[in-house]
Parts: sequence; structure tokens; C-alpha cells
Amino acid sequence: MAFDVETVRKDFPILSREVHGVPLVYLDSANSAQKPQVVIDAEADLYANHYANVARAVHTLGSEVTHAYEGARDKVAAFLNAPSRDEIIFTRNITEALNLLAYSLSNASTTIGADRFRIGPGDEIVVTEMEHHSNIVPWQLLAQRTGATFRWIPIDDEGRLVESAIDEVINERTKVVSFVYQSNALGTINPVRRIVERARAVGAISIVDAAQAAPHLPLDVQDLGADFVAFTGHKLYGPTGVGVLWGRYDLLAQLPPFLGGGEMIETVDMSGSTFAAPPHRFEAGTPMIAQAVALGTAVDYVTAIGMHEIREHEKALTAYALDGLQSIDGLRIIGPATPVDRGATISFTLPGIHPHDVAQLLDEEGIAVRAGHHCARPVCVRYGIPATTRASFGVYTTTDEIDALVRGVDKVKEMFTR
Amino acid sequence: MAFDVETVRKDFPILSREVHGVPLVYLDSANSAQKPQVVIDAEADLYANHYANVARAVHTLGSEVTHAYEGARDKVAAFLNAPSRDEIIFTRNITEALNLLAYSLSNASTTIGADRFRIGPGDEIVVTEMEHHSNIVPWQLLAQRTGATFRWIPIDDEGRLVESAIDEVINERTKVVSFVYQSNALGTINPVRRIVERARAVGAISIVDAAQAAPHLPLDVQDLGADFVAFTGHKLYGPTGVGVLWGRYDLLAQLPPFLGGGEMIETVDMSGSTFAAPPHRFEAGTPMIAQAVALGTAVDYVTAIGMHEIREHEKALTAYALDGLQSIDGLRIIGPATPVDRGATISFTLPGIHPHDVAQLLDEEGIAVRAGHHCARPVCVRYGIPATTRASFGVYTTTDEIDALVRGVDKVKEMFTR
Amino acid sequence: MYQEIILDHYKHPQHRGLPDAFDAEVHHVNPTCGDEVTVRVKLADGTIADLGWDGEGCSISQASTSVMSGLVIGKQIDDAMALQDKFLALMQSRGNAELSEADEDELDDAIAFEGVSKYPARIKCALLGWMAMKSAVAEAGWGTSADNGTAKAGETV
Amino acid sequence: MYQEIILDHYKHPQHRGLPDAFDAEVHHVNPTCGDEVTVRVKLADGTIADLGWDGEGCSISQASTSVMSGLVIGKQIDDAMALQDKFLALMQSRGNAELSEADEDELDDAIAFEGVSKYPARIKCALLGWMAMKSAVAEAGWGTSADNGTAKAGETV
Ligand SMILES: Cc1ncc(COP(=O)(O)O)c(C=O)c1O
Ligand SMILES: Cc1ncc(COP(=O)(O)O)c(C=O)c1O
Repeated sequence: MAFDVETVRKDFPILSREVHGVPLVYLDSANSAQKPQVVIDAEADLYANHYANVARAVHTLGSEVTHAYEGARDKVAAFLNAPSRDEIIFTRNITEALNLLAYSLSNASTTIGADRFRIGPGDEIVVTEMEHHSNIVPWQLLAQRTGATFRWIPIDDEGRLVESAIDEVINERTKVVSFVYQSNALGTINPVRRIVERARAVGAISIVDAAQAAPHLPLDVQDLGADFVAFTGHKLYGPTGVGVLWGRYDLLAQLPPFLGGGEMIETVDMSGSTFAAPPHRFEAGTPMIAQAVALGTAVDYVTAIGMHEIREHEKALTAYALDGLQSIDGLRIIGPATPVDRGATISFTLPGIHPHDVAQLLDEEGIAVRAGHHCARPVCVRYGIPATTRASFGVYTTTDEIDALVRGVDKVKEMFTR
Repeated sequence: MAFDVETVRKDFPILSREVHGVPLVYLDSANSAQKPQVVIDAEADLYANHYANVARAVHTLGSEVTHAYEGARDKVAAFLNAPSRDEIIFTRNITEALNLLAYSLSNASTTIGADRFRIGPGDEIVVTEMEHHSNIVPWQLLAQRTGATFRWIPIDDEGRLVESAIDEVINERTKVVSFVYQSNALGTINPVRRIVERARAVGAISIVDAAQAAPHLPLDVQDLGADFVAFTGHKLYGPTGVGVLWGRYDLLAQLPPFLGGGEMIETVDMSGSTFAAPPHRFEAGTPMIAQAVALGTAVDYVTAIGMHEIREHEKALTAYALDGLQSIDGLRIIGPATPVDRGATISFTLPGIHPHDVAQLLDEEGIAVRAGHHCARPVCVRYGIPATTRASFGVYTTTDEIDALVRGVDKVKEMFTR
Repeated sequence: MYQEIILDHYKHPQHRGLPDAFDAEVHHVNPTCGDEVTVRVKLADGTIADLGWDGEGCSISQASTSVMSGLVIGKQIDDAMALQDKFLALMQSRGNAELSEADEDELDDAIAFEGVSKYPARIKCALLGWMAMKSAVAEAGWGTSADNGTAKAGETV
Repeated sequence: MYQEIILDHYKHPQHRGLPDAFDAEVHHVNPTCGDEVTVRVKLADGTIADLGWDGEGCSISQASTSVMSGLVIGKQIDDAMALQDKFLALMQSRGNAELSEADEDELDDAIAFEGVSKYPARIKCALLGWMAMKSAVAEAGWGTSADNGTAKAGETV
């Protein structure tokens, strides 16, 4: 299928909206992506025609909804090229996926037979300086619970990991390495295989935050080689309230449970309980049924367009936008300034103008961008700035919209210097 | 507004469905309730017209969606008669709400300033024998993490708590009392104030599982007097993927965080992080935005009908169904056999016929009931049965449907004895 | 789906009862619904020489175990295992099995359970006796002991 | 919403600078966007005799602090607190404030921030200077010390 952005745009009802009397230019997809009509309809159709609770029911609706829910698991497994559907765990979002791991690891301390996952004083947990808060705080809290040490790989002036630090920070004391595939604040695409290999060499568990990779790059968990990979549905044109944790089955099979409750058990007795096999062990309570089903539809949607086509489209947009933005005098790109190993998310600053003001004035022109630390405050601290303005692109973004952005930023500059 | 079940039924698109060529008779609302069109539309409308991520954005869509999300919090606060909107935490389901408390309590052990919540060996955690697995396993796991003792209030032959045991099981060693308002397996409505008062008298935290109460009874957290009350959206005619934890603000303000990530922080630094005030401290990552908004719509929906009207409607149905079912020779009600202090959920067994067979044969007649241990296996163990068949009613249930159920059960009996 | 075959096997189970001479006995439980089955097998000359069972539970689990016994007794173990695989595939078919005529012949009465495959909560019931049989045969020393017959597939439907 | 008033105050802030004579100094930060403001106050005879500030951040936070200083200097403390309450209510109005003419007169240039109330992420910016002023006045010994002026309302919009 030839990629045609105008055809794609028709699938997204919100793109025909106006804001302040002008057509919406939505450049905040890294924050959350808009939803195609098929995804919206998937949830609505399930509720209107096939709804009941999953797994437990023996009636027809229960059977239909369970097949829809488990069918979504099959779709996600195929999307990630997972060796087994049983390696796909539905979570609320990627934040929960990462916390699930952090808690299951500390639960290993009080779970018989989970010795290989135990973490304690002297052990080290490694992230990078460019992580989203959702990949920082769970590990800081894990360190607090276990007495382990929290460490990180620093970033350089261009927004890349300091290559020479990787082998030093990840060492024999390292038990966990959790890092972002594509940075939401900088756009940087990290050398996943390089880091995973180092983690494996020292015997550490490797976890990839693919929140910003899943919507933009072909993802193949077998190719990446990591132990765990997670992403979040709402950034992949799916609904809110659903995310995915993929993990190697042999690890999941040994990992202690996280949340306790219905569906994750094998048998419950007042004197003690035993737990189901993965993935159900990690899906306590009634799941986000309609949301998982609609995420399956979102996966179908991007797969039909083609992840390679999306990547090429966005690569072109990124090059175009980097050129356009860098033509503005004084504008500073925070993150890689060339299109190499970077994604379609561009942070920048303007001298003397707070990013909040930039974003708000762009909003007056119908242009939605984000301003702030993008839940990656350490990145701002690293570059000595309070915040950045960030434009991020998706499958529906056009070069016209980037032109509008560049014009808009020019106008903001003018207002502030007038 | 006069309550008219036929008018109500028109609001639920799935009720016009056929199953095996006959009209659907949905008697599995305690498992999950069906959704009125307004709830389905609420999610769809948000995605099609006002969608972006919440809280972080400074653009128009971000402002619209944040007001919708926070507006849902206001609605839920009013629904529960909560003293403050900041006491309403959105979770994935009630299972997560209960686990949130269990983890925040064990996190108190490693959090400075959270001494009042610490639990350890010698302390006791109390539930009842009629709990849902989601209110058993989190506390068994908490006991495992902390070394505290897990205890329970037993139930009697009629399916009620053994009154004389309450004061003995809840004693000076008790730190937490978590119990169900209305049992999903038995239909029993428990004496909430009685138990809460005993918990308060011994200085224990009291937690009410209102999963089966919220859809059926007027809920007033101030009147109940408990410290925490939780419910789940999908049983209240809301979407899947969203639940609610209400807690007294002074407790929430001191409770350590559970999940770490975006939105729940005050400031993040590689050397340590501080956390936002409630409710945001307990809402890590991108929330189930559309689902919370649609839950707000569901709350509006039941409020417009009137929780008292719903309660009266269901009381009448329950009396009618108890009469009808007990006219079947050999049928045994598991739980209170009279309509006093019980809700619209009726479990029963038939001699020599497995509940799975009953449910499956009823399905052939278009009747959806549940069979199994209803995620309350200890109840089945208590009565020495492998499972029960359970019919449960909602705002849209009619006496005709109950007649169909009674006829259907009769027919099943016949098939097996022929 | 409640075809006469199932109700018939339920009311008149075949090979019910535990033989005194046996090489292995296993007891399997489906924790979600409390169905239980105990299976004893005797192997001889690469065949399942004898099999008897006892159990409790729904018509699906009991009838399926009855059908299974009738089919496997006297079969070559390899053939019995192949048949077990076929039945497993039938149960995972979600009501869309594409069976050859030879398959149908071989599965015989077990075809009656095809409709069960549409009901995720009941697939385990139908598989219970078959899984127990497979376990018992393994226990009795046949094939690789790595394959311990836990109902992995049934667990994750 | 970027009315001339806001940009004007941003470019030409009033009472910017920290006076040497003061009863209390506070420093408030909005962690979500890094806006900062330091406020010094001097109280006398139940009035805010002097107030000066320094800060960094977006036009909303800086202009709002500038407008605030112009409005409260010389006011009775009670009146300044009442005005602070009015401004808080304006910021929580989600763009639907119903102001009397008297309110409008009193809020004066601060009315320019009404549009900000529609943007949850920016309400804190507009409140930053006002909250700091309230804190500083409390620190200087006015009223109950329980009310320590943390931006509770702003935190939960
Ligand atoms: C009494 C009770 N508590 C807890 C739950 C768990 O609800 P959820 O699965 O939505 O978390 C249920 C329903 O399954 C219930 O009936
Ligand atoms: C790189 C990265 N990781 C994690 C997250 C957290 O995602 P969510 O809020 O959906 O859990 C985000 C998005 O906010 C992100 O960009």
C-alpha cells in the first residue's frame, strides 16, 4: 500500500476540528496520539453487541468477549514478534508495566523459590539520564524498598548516552538495566542491542521502555534481545487505559506476582493461595477489556499502513522540521540536531521566551505542542533549562503542519521582541 | 421520576440482542453490568472531539480533556458524598484499589514519616470468609511481605458473618480490617457501621469493598464512617478499565505512594523524588482518561434514575426471584434465603447437576448466568460445594426475565433426570 | 452443544472405576470449577493395555473422560498421544475446526465436544481427563519425562 | 488570552527588585514548569507597607506577580487577603467567572488573567506570586500561622 497522509488523516475524526477558529494542527502525538475511527468503533461495538466479563463466564456473550480479548493478545504478540502469546501482559499503561516489574522484583525477597530475582544492598539498578519519570521513580522506590543502589548512564551535550560510561555503569553489581528506546524529551534513539548485550554480559535483567518506539519504529522483541519490553496503548493510536508488558516466558514463569485478586490465582484458600501461569498471573481483577480489544484494532491499523512506511514518513518529516526550525534565529534544538538515530519528536528553546508562552501562543494559532519538562526533568536539569517546547509527529502529520509550526514560532518571537 | 424498567431497557443497546436465536436474558450483572448508550457515547465523543493527554498540556484540547477528566472526579465525589474531590483516586478496577492500599501500607516500612501505617510481625490483618479473591489475595501478600498475620471473620450457615466473632477477630493487634459491603457470592449485605466502629475502637484502618454495593445501594462514605471505600466502574454500568478508591484526606495525605511515574510526582531528581498531594500522588502515568470520563457519565445515569429507586426495584426483583427459585424442588439457595439484608444476587445449587451444566443449558435458552466459585472460593469451601449457579440483577432486569430463569432451571432439571 | 452423546456418557460412563492392576495413577483438578478426575493406566507392549478412572464434576469433564477411555484403551501409545493432540487442537479451534473425514472417524464420539471449544471457561473441563491420561502414561514411564502433561494449553485459552 | 496587559507587565514589571528592609522573604517554585519567584514584604499598621520581588519564568507568572504587587502595596492586609481570595476564585473559574462590577474594579489588571483559568497547567503560574505574597505575609506574623499559604488549591485544579 502506498502511504498517503491525506487518506490517513480522514481516518481521524478529531483532525477536522477547529481550535480558536482555525484548523487544528496537532503536534503533540508523543504526549498522546489521536484515535482513528476504527479504534473508537471497536470499543463501542464491543459494548453494544458482545459485552460481558471475560474468562469466568460460560455463556455466549462471555465466550464472545473472551475471544475478543484473547484475540487482542494474539495481535499484540504478532505485532511484537513475540515467541508466545503467553508473554503478553495487558497493563493500564507502560507506567504500570514498569512498576509491575519493580514490585515483582522486590516481592522476590519474600517469595520462596524466587531467589534469582532477589535484590538487596550492594546490588545496583541502572537507568539513563534521559528517562521518563515513569522509568525513574519505580526504580528509585525499588531501591528504597530493597536497599539497592540507583545509578544512571549520563547523557552528552548532543542528547546521546555517553558511550564510554555504559560499560562502567553497567557492571557485575548491576541487577537491572531499564532504559528508553526512543527518548520522549530528546527524540534520541538509543543503541538497544548494545546496552542489552552489556546487561546480559553482567547477568542483569534488561528492560526496554518502548513507549515512544512502538508508534514509530518496527518493534521485534526477538531481534532486540531484551528480557522485557513495554509500551503504552494511547501513544499507539489506541485507547487510554491499556498498556503492554512483554517478557521472556521463562522469566515470567518464575517472577512472583504483583497485584493479587481475581483471575491471577490458581486456587485461593484462606490459609494461602497459589497463582496462575503467565500472562494471567499478572492480570489481577477484571481487565481493561474493551481497551485491550481496541488496542488490538490499533495494532491492526498501524500494521495495515506498515510500520516501515510510518517510519519513512516520519523520518522525512523530522528532517524537514529540523531544517525549518533551525532556520529560526536563536532557536536551539535540545537533542540530536540531525535526523540520524532520532525520532519524530523535537524539543527546542527560544532565548528569553518561556516554553509555556510559546505553546500557549501557538495554541492561539490552532497549533498544539507541549511545553514543560515532558516528565523527564533530569534532562532539563542536565541542560540547565527550566523546560522546552516540543513538537512531535505521527502518522497523520503533514509538511504543511510543520510549515505552520515554523511560521507560528516566528510570530511568537516577534511578539516577545516587539 | 417514576421508575420504568421498559424505558430503562431502551438505553442499553445490547439488550435487543439475540442469543441462539432467542432474546438475550442477561442475569450476570454482578459479574459485569451492561452499558447504556450514553456511556458508550461518552468515550467515543471524547476521542472524536476533545482528546489529548491530561494535566500536562497547555493547549486547548489538553484543557478540554483535563476539565472532562477532573469533572468526572467531581461527579464521583458527589456520588459518594465525599467531603472533598481530592479524596477520589481513579484506579483500573477495585482490585487495583485494594492492592494500592496493601502496597502503600507495606511501603510505609521504608518510608520516613509513615510510621503510623507500619505493619509487622504480631500485627493482624482481618477480612471475612465471604470476600472476593480481590479482597483476600492482596492481604495475604501483604502479610507475606510484612510478617503480619492474616485472619478472617467466619460466616454461618445462612451466609452471614458470625456476629459473636467480630469482636474477637478484630482486637488490639488488628491493624487493617477490609471487608465486603455486599457479597458477590451470597448476596449478603454486611453491617458496615458495626464493623467500622469495632475497627475504629481498636485503632485499625477500615476498608470497605463496595464493588457490589455501588450499583445497588445509595453510598455515602461519610455515613459509613470507614477510612477507605472502593468500587469498580464496569459493575456500575461504566466502562471497563476504571475503578475508584475513596479515602479520608488526612490518611491519603500521609500514605506513601504506590506506583511511581509521571503525574504522581512533585519533583524528580536523579538523586531522589518528592510526590504530589492526593489524589495525584496515587495516579501514576497517563490515566484511563476516556474511561474515567465515561464513568462520570455512568454516575450521572444512575443518579438520574435514583439510587433509591434502583434499590427498590431490585428489592422487589430479589423477593420475586427467591420465591420463584425456591418453588423448584431440591434447589438450595446459598446465602440468605429471605430478602432481608441481601442484594439482588442469588446463588443456588441443584442436587446432582454441576453449576457449569446449569449455566450452559440456560445459555441455550438465551439466559446468561454465572457458574463457578465467583472468585470467592472460600465460600464454596465453607459450604462444601464445588461451585454455584448465580443469577444477578440490575437496573434493567424484569420479572419476565426471572420467570424465564425459573422455567429454564426447571427444564435443566428435567434433562438431567430424564 | 449438549448433544445426546455427552449426556449419555455422563449418565452411563464407560470404564469408570479404578482397576487394581496399574502402572501409574494421577489425580487432576480443575481449580476454577472443582472438577476432579483420577486415572489409572496399565501399559503393555507399547499400548495402553488398561485404563480406569473415577471423577466428579460437570457433564463435560465426566463425559469427556468416558469418551477418552473408550477411545484409547488398546491403542498404541503413540496413536493415543496423536489422538490426544487432535482432541487438544479441536478444543482450541473456537468452534472452527477443519477436520478431515479421517480425523472425524478417529475422534468418533469426541467430536461431540467441538461446540465446547467456543466456551473458554469449559475447555479445561473437556481436556481434564485427556490431560490426566497423558500424565499417567508419562508417569508410567513412556516417552520423555519432560512432558509432564500439565494442562498448559488449557490454561491459556 | 495574551492580552497586551500581560505582555506589557512581562516586559515592564512593576516593583521588581528586593527591598533591603523587610519582615519576611519567601521563595516559591512551580515544579512542573520551573517558574520561580522570591517575595519580600514589610508590614506596618495592618497594611502591606512595602513589597518587592524577583523571579524567573513564563510571562504569566512574572506578569501576574507584577500586577499583584501593584495591587496590594499599601492595602490593609485583610483587604489584600480578600483580593487574593478573589483572584484565586477567578483562576478556578474555568473561564466562567461571574464577576460583579465592584470585583472587576478591584481586580483591575488582574482580570487579564481570566483566560488563563481555562488552562489547568497554567493556573499555578498565575497564582505563583499571589501565593508567595500570602505566605510572606503569614511569615511576617500576620493571622494564624496554620495557614501557610501552600498552593493547595492550585495543586489540584
Ligand atoms: C465484591 C467484589 N469485590 C471485588 C471485585 C473485583 O472487581 P474487579 O475485577 O473489577 O477489580 C468484585 C467483582 O468481581 C466483587 O464482586
Ligand atoms: C518514554 C516514555 N516512557 C513512559 C511514558 C509513560 O507512559 P504512560 O503515561 O502511558 O504510562 C511515556 C509517556 O508519557 C514516555 O514517553
